[in-house]
Amino acid sequence: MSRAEILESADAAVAGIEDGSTVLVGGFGLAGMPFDLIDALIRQGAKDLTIVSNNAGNGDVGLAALLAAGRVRKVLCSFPRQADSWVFDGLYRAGKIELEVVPQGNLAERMRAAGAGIGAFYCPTAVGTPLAEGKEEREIDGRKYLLEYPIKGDYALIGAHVADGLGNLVYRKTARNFGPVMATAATTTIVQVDEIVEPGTLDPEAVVTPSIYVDRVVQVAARHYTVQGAR
Amino acid sequence: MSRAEILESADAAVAGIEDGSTVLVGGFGLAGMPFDLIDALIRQGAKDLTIVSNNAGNGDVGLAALLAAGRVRKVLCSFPRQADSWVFDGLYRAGKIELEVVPQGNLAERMRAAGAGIGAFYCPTAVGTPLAEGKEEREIDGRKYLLEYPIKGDYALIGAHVADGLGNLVYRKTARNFGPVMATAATTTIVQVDEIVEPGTLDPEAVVTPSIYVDRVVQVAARHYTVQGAR
Amino acid sequence: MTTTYSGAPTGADHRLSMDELAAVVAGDIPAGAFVNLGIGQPTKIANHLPAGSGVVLHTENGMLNMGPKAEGDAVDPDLTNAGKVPVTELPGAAYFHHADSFAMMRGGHLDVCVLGAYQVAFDGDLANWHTGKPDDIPAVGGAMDLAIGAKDVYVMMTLFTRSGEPKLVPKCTYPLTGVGCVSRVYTDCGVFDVGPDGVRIRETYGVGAHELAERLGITPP
Amino acid sequence: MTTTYSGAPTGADHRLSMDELAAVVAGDIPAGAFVNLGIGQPTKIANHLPAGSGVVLHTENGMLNMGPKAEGDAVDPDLTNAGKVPVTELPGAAYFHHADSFAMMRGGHLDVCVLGAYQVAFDGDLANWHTGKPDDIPAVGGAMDLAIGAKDVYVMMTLFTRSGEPKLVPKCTYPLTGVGCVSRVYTDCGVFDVGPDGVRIRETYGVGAHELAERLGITPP
Repeated sequence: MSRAEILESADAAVAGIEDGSTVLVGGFGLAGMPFDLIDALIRQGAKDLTIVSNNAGNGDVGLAALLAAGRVRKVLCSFPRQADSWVFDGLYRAGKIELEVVPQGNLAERMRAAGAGIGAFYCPTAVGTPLAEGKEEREIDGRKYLLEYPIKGDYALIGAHVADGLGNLVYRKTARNFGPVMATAATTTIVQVDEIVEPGTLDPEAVVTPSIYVDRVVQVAARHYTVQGAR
Repeated sequence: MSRAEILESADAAVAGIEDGSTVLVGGFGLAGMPFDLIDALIRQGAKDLTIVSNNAGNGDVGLAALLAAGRVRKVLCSFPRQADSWVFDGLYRAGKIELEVVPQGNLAERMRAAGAGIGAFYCPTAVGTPLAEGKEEREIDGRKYLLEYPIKGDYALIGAHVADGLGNLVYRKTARNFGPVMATAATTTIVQVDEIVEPGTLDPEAVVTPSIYVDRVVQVAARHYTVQGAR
Repeated sequence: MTTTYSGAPTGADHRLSMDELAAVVAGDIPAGAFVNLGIGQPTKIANHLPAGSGVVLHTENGMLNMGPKAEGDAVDPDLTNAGKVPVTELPGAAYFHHADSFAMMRGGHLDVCVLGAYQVAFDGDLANWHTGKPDDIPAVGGAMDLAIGAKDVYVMMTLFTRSGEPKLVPKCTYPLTGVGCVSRVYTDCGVFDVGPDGVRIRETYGVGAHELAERLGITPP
Repeated sequence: MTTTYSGAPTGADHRLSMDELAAVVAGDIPAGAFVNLGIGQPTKIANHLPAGSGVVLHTENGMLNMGPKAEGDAVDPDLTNAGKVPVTELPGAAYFHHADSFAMMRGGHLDVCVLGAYQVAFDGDLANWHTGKPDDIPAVGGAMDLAIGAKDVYVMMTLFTRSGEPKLVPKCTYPLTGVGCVSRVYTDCGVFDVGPDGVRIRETYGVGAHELAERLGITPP
């Protein structure tokens, strides 16, 4: 509720995240990954976290660093295994982290359901596969569906391009990815942006995440990261 | 499939709509109402139609004129009864038209489900009310929900502001309303716009309806209508 | 169901006009809240929000940061509120489609929604969409979505019908809009909390709490 | 299940390279189609789409009208394909979030999706996400969503593993990605229709239809 807070630092933005929280983390590979917020979360120290994100960390930075710091109990993601996911791989093989694999579209739709007040929905993805195990199946109009439940976060950490002073957000290109749905699905949504502008500057027709979904905003320095090896 | 057709007239745009079709008609009151397409549909002559729209016609124009011409068998809408809905009122009281009242948000979400390949969803709206009759109820996490099914259209007739040559659409202000969801929920989506521009003219970050959802586009003359009495 | 009342304070020495009541409701809306004001009397609340309150108005036809009613040249047929009245936009506005707008509501993101009503029950049941008369054409619009959507659903209405029947009742006789969804009822004669613990008089206008309780059939605890 | 083969034409006198095969697939994609090309070999198909085909590429991380791989200064870390490779945008592009992107796919709006595979069954079952080995970390990404999403799901793969085992099989032994979802299989040795009516050889490359049928265990009707 109420207008987003504009904070001076990423550390201030992640203050108060409790041990045991479920944290939705934006980004697809590196695009849209909220690196500054994750680094601040590592400094902040919250542990026993459940992380919901498309991947389970790349290289030794961002989510991978959070995992390496031993703060994560469980990961829900679509694609943990990548060429550079050695941190996750090691923890998983050592039995030190739980994994729930969720098809990418279900990950997005389940968070959308959480944000939209939908109790559950019938989805055709994964019918007849190992990921259907334990799920209720129902035939509707001759097609089979699985019942999928919402994924709600206590916090969302997302990266956007520009915020206005009220918290309205726009993104850049495919860095938009999970940000808009995660913003709707978390109790507290924390956003790092490249720039903060005055209300009235963003085109109201082009706002992607309306301010109602945004609780805390911090402007961070331009992102510098390499793209190589991000598979 | 394939790039949207740009047509020379509203009559060409509505060609081929079959008797008995389900037609989703955009607009909320007059804002976003595709008047030229509806007028063309009246000339085209398709009958025995099921119309899905928020209202059931205002005054003697647009949807009201289609109803008055005796082309509509059934209306699914949220709010048929208005100060100026005399055409619908007369037909309904004479038993000449069927009505299914659907809460406004369910109307939108059921069409979204149709477009998104969701088989059905559990929705908290209308639990414990007369509109819950005949619907499956389920308690999830301590809250009651009703099972709602998709509403799919054979055709959608919508009004947008600008299209590019591929069929990407932007809207104007609250005239956006049902257009974007209806475009996803119909087999054939027919759009009237104020202007058609070259591909590459619209900002890719601000496209509201991507071209994949658009089949036919026609540019129409500036809309002239009064706002008074639109309740 | 428990119904309670106490010697609630008298907030005014006269029944409030709808404009005065709108000011009372406006005073109870927290600064910075996201609010949907239903069609009819509740729209008046916007006129009484203090400058700088930062309250953001939502209209379910697809907009946040809606401004006041449009006048003269500012009238734009593409920009209306849910009552189809031309309105304006404020800096920081955002437009979205109907599915997104109702997802916002159904998902519990609005802080307050203020609705009119035919009847409210002591336990928070709401009836505001249909008289139930056989010749009445049913029309629900966004009423049921609004009723279950916001964190707090307030009702603003006259406490009695023109013929003197109470509209705050032990149990609704009109068809329901939502079950147990209302938390507070603002009326010309007083303000009430309603919900699972029953009804409580918060404040009265131009009438004593005991007299009001008696007229409504609210029994002491 | 019926499995059929006929004297399918020999389309080339040699096994096709993956680039040659990409050209074959590209030739079968209708002008103006909306297409998703899976990670790996299928991305090569984009290089063989004829100029002016009007084919629009979808990438499930949130874009329509994706252009070729970005080189040099055009590389933008905020603009990648589903394989996280930097790409470009074409005129008429549109960006959208993940829920909208997968709604587009799941809702059946894409015309064609081309995927790689470990195995495809004669009835169209697909296995392409998990080897099922106990020490393998499962990772599905968008594979299952893609498998059930497009109007036509094509597979592009080598017909045999390095050790010579067929990958087009009577029944998948690897964990499934989707049931009965594939309609056509493009391989270096030939093209096949698969589905509820069983498998049919459309064309062969560098091998006769009878020999191919025998190696795959496709019995004459």
